[in-house]
Amino acid sequence: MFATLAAEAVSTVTTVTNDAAWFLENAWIIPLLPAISFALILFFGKRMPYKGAEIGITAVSVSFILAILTGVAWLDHRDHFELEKYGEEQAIAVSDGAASATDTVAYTARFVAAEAGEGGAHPYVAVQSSTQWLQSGGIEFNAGIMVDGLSVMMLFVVTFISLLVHVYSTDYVGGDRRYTHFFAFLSLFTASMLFFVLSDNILQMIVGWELVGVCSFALIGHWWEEKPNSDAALKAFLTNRVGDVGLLVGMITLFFAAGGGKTFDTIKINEAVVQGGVSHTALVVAAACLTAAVMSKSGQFILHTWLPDAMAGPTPVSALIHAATMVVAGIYMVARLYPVFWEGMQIEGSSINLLATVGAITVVGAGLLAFVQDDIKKVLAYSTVSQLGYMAMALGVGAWTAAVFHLFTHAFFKANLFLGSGSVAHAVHSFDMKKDMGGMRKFMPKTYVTFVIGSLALAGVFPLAGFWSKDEILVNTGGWDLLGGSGAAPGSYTFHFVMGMIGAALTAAYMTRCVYLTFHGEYRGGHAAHDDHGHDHEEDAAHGHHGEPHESGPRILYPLYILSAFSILIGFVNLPPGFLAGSKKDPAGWQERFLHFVEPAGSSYFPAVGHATPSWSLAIVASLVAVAGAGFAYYYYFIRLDRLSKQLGESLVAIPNGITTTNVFARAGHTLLVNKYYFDHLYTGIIAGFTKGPLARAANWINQNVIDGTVNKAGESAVQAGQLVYHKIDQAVVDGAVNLSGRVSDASGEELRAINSGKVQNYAALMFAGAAVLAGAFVILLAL
Amino acid sequence: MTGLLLAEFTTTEKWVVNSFWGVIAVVMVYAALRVVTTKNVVHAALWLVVVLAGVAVQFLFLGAEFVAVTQILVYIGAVIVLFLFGVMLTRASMGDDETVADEKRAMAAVVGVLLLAVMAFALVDSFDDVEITADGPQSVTTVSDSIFSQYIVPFEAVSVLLLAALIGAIVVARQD
Amino acid sequence: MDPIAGNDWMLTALVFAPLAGALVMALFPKEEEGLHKQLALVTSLITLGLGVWLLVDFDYGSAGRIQHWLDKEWIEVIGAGYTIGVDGMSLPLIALTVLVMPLVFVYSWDHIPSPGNAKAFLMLMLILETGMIGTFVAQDLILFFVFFEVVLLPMFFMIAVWGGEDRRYASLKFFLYTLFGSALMLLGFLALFFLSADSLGEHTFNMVDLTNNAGMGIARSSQLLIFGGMFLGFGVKVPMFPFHTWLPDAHTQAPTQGSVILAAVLLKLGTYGFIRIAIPMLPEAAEAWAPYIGLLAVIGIIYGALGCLAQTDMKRLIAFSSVAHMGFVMLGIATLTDFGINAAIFGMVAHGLITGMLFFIAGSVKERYHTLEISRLGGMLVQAPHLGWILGFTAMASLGLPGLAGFWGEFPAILSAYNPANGLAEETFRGYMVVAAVGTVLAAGYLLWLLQRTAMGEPPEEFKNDPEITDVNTFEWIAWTPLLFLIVLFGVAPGLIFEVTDPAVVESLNNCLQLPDGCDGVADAAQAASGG
Amino acid sequence: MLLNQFLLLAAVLFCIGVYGVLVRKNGMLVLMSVELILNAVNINLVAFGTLTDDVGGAVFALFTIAVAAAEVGIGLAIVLLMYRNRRSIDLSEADLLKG
Repeated sequence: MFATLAAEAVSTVTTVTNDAAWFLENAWIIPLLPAISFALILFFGKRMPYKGAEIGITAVSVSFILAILTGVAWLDHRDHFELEKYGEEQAIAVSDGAASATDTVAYTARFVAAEAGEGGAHPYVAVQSSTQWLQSGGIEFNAGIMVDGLSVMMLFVVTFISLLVHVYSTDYVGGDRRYTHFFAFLSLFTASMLFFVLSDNILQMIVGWELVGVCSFALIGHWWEEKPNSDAALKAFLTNRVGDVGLLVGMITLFFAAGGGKTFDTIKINEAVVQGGVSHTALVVAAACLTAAVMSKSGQFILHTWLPDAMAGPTPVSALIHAATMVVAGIYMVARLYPVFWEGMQIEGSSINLLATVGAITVVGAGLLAFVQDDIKKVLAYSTVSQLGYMAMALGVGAWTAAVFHLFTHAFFKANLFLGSGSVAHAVHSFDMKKDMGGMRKFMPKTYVTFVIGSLALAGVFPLAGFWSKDEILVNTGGWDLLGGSGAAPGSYTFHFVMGMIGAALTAAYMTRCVYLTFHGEYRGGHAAHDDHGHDHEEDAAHGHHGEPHESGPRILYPLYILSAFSILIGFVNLPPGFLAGSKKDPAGWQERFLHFVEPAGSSYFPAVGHATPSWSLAIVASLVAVAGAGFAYYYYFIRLDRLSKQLGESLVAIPNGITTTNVFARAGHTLLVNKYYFDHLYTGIIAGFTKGPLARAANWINQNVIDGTVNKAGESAVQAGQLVYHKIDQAVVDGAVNLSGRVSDASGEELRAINSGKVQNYAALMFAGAAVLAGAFVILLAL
Repeated sequence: MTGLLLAEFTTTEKWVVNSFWGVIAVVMVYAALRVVTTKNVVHAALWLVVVLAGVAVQFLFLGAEFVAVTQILVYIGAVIVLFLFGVMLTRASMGDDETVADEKRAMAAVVGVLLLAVMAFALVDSFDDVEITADGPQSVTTVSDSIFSQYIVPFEAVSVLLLAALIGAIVVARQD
Repeated sequence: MDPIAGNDWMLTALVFAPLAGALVMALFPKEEEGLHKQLALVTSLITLGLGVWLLVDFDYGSAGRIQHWLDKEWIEVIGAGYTIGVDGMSLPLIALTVLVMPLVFVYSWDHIPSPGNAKAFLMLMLILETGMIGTFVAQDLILFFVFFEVVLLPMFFMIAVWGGEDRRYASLKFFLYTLFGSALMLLGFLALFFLSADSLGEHTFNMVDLTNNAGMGIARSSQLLIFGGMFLGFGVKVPMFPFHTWLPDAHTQAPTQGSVILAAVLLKLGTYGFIRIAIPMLPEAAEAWAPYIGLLAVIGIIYGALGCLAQTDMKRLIAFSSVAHMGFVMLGIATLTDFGINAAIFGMVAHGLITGMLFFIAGSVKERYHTLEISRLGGMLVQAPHLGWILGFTAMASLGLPGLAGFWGEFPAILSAYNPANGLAEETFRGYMVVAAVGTVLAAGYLLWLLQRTAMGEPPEEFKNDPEITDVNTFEWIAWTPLLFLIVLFGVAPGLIFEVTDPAVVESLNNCLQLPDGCDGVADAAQAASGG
Repeated sequence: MLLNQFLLLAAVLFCIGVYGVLVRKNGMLVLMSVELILNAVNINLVAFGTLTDDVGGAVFALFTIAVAAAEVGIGLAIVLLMYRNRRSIDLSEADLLKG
């Protein structure tokens, strides 16, 4: 049903705008609109009836519509590609259709063959239009846009979620003093993200990359009155800047090494790399540096510390920037410059590489950390870091489509979760699950439903989006066929496969914990008045409803509904082949649509990426693992703790929760004494708690002290070095030398003063003596 | 008449002239030393008279009798008288003017001797055997011709200078 | 290429208009401050008008050739001619000077520093303007040197009379330090004058001939010495790493207007000297010196950044930040590639606009809070939101945010460091490139730390409800909007400057630097060939 | 007669004059020593004049005498003034120009 509807939509639209190419060439309007809205809001926002929000929303919605039209135009372009319409020079990446059908990659060949069935395979051609930006020292810098499957997908995601977040924020940020300011920067962010997504050369990527960083700085620090917020904003920006060093160096290496040297153009660089014209060392250096940039921007393990702190910003910001769009910029960049990583990291055929390993570690590390958090947004933040780890791992193991598809689905359900948590926090005025939430199911049933859908999608339960994308990644790690699965993935990354599986289990577990603590048990937040570190917007407190929290307004709920619908349905966009074998009428009809439209398979600027054949056995095992994780957490929380808290009569918070406190020996001793009965509970705590408790806290400790510590220490040591250098070297040595010369001349001046004694005779004597000596010298010299 | 007297000088034997010159020289040097060392200011002035007279005689030896006469007239006549007036007016330490501290004198003496040595060496080195013959006194006419022909400008300048000095002295020394 | 003779008087008018204005002001008594301010502003506006006319009249097609060429007798006996001309390299800098000065005069409408006496203060600034434009326009070494020194005196008096607490020390140090440098520079000029006589046929100070001669006929060893002298002279002015200690003192003690002019234009005299005199005239020595200049530049970047992190005074922090920025400019110059030097010139203009703006803000903060102690400041965004946001905007521009002018000064410099001129060692310059990239992080560090401590957070008790903390007033708006607009304009369309400077830079570098293996031994070979 | 005789004599007188200037504290005596120096110079002038048979030497000597006279006049006036202001003409006290 859905497929036919989409097909009609495609045909009707293309007939209407027969020249679909117009959308592809003029996609640059999409980023321009929010940029203009930013300027308008900045100058006229205050005076508008809705204080600037309406400018923002109209701009983003128009961009959204344009994005859809560009998407449709791309679908048409991809399927009915006519060479003459685009002319030779534009069709840069025309390939002869039949992909390099190496027999080993049976799957791709089969697919292409099926494709051929529809009147000749259609080459994948990116539409690029660029103008000269500046020319310096004989080097051309041009700025332009490049529209292909990847950018169209990103356009859709960014504009869609930005629109929802705009609507959501009108209610959420309602009474805030800097309401207009917030919307101005939201538009600027959307504009710079779209600018980044559409850029056709790496210089533009750098520009977009940093602009997005600045907007996140401004939005995280929205309530900059409190120091922790501005600290978080500063930390976010500085960590991104650290990554930017890698970005700069990487891009410069590419600029000189690739594309016959001296070109920023992405397609030329990729083609040069694919044709093998670039020196391997340059590629390794570039890939390593760009991975560093990814690690900082997409919160991979070593430089991820800023992402949880970035939760200090308003929730819509977290939803838009730190879940759906900005953090995936790193992943997008890797996807865009995939040949560089494909060659640089020798993804094909090897079993380990930097990008994949970093991704894998992040998956498990962040998963564990999510367990220990009390703040609902921090849990979601760590889960985002973990999912980004998935995407990075997918890219690392060669599963390009799986990573991009996971990025696509993740954006929806993670945004859904964040907005859901925002709606709960909005009602309770705090983000602390332990103290102020619990039992919200009764007060906010709608948010509860959407939140559960989001969690299930994230955990990867069967019909929902998460299942399809995560499963795709796990298959493509190639680890499964070693354990008896089937299908040849590019590399055999068993270690990453195992980490992926653990990650899946952890995700399910901590999401269940989060759902329980927030929505189940009894409401702990009676005393809603005190919200210690919650963001108390002045006006908001005014109309604060102290009694029972109630469901949020429509402007918050409708985005949640839409996102939940997407979380459910979006998975079907990329069904693995053979899944809908049933419908004879359209055997290949609705399979691999995402792969077909997005992956530039067979184009000249994309390496021949193998696809593992999705295997049923893996799908079942993966979901079983997820269900096990969820079940275990469910058992622990929903049954043990629930009954315990009912039995003991206090709310969950009062009783010392076995997981997070038993391992602090001092308190453990105390609790043990208080209620002997508690003892057997401790056993289950030890068995269940061990894997979650100390490991997570150790990870957290490492994370907070070791990594975060080093980051802070680096900052402090820089300051100390600054003090040392400034006081010791600058003032004492360099400046000292200068002052010394001043003092020396002054002192010698002092001695000479005595000669000027005022007595005339002395002068006469000196004069004559001088004359005598001179005459003498003169005479002697003459005599010689 | 003096021209004749001087002409007489030149023709007598060389050694007589030299010995006579030597006496004059010694007297002059002694007088000069006395000028600079005597305690009494008036004595110093008088010794100065002796030196100036000696110089006049030297001029005669050199045949410039007009200069000698001017020397006696102007220098001894006017300058010494002025000095005496000065001494009288200042009624300063007539008798007890002693010189500056000893080590200063030693230093000054050293400077003087050093200067003398250098000059003597230079003179001896370059003019050791130059003969000088006062072959006839320069008559006043040649001197006056040259003054009013070649050196007319300096002559006028000196006249102006003297006038200025005159007025200056009056202005400086005025009582009010 | 041979210069194009334009109408004779325009360039001279441009140079001496401010001086004429100053003389006219001298006629009026000190009391009518209002009249003096108007006169000063009108003079600078006339100069701006002439400057704009020069921009319009400039033949962009042949930006490489020197235009409005004028070669008159000046000091016949030493062969120094009154030769002036403009080309792609000096045009942006003249435009910057001619633009900044009226803004400074508008700003000083109600911001005359402590001892008052507006007449002398404004006249000094006008003389300063003449000196600056003269330096950029001079095409004769002696004329260049004269204007180079003329600039020194008014700035010395501005710091010494209208400065902060220990202004005497600062002004004296500034004066002596720069004088010491320029003395050595003069030695360099004279050596050049004498040594390039045999290959040029006659002694000349004319820059065009000396550039065309490009150091031929001068032995490599003496070229190195001459370049060393010039390096010291210009290095002190830039300021390069070891010679920078005068800058923080001068800036902290100088009045706001003094700091703005010092930062916006005076620092550029040094770098302009490098690209106009030192490198084109002594390419072989430049190539030998380049790695060391690069090293000092890179140290300057890190050292400046570390200096900033250690500062407690806002103005001193900005001063150290301009040491870091000029480090980037010098790195661009050290690569000796046309791409690098284009980046350097752009960096100069961008730094002029941005740091000029920062000093304006620092001046206004001092005006309101009467202190620049960062620890005592705070909550500016609450009390004076516009001032706070402008500080935020300029800090972003200063740390090199793309889309603003700062980025196009730093990024191309780092990019050009990747492959320097043919004769230079690529590995060392790539090392410099990485360190410079790290420098950008430190830059972000100290600027945002400053922004957080001064603009964000709650206003401290001391200034909680202090009526004096007003937001930006009209004069400040008039003075600042052109700068802010230009920062954005050059950020979005950097081509405006690159197109103008590119031909001129290519022209100045087409000497032995373009040979495949650089200039090593070129002078000696030529010497051997001609000398025999 | 040898030219050197006169020149040596002049030199001796000159040095004694210098010694006198350096040593004497009394203003008058210093002036006298200056006179000595001038006379020494005159001897030289006339000596060389006669050596070269050029009357210039003598003429110049005359001019020197004139100048010397003027100089003594002024010198004495100054000494008188000093005496009137300070009651003493001891040069060592007059060190107002002390650096």
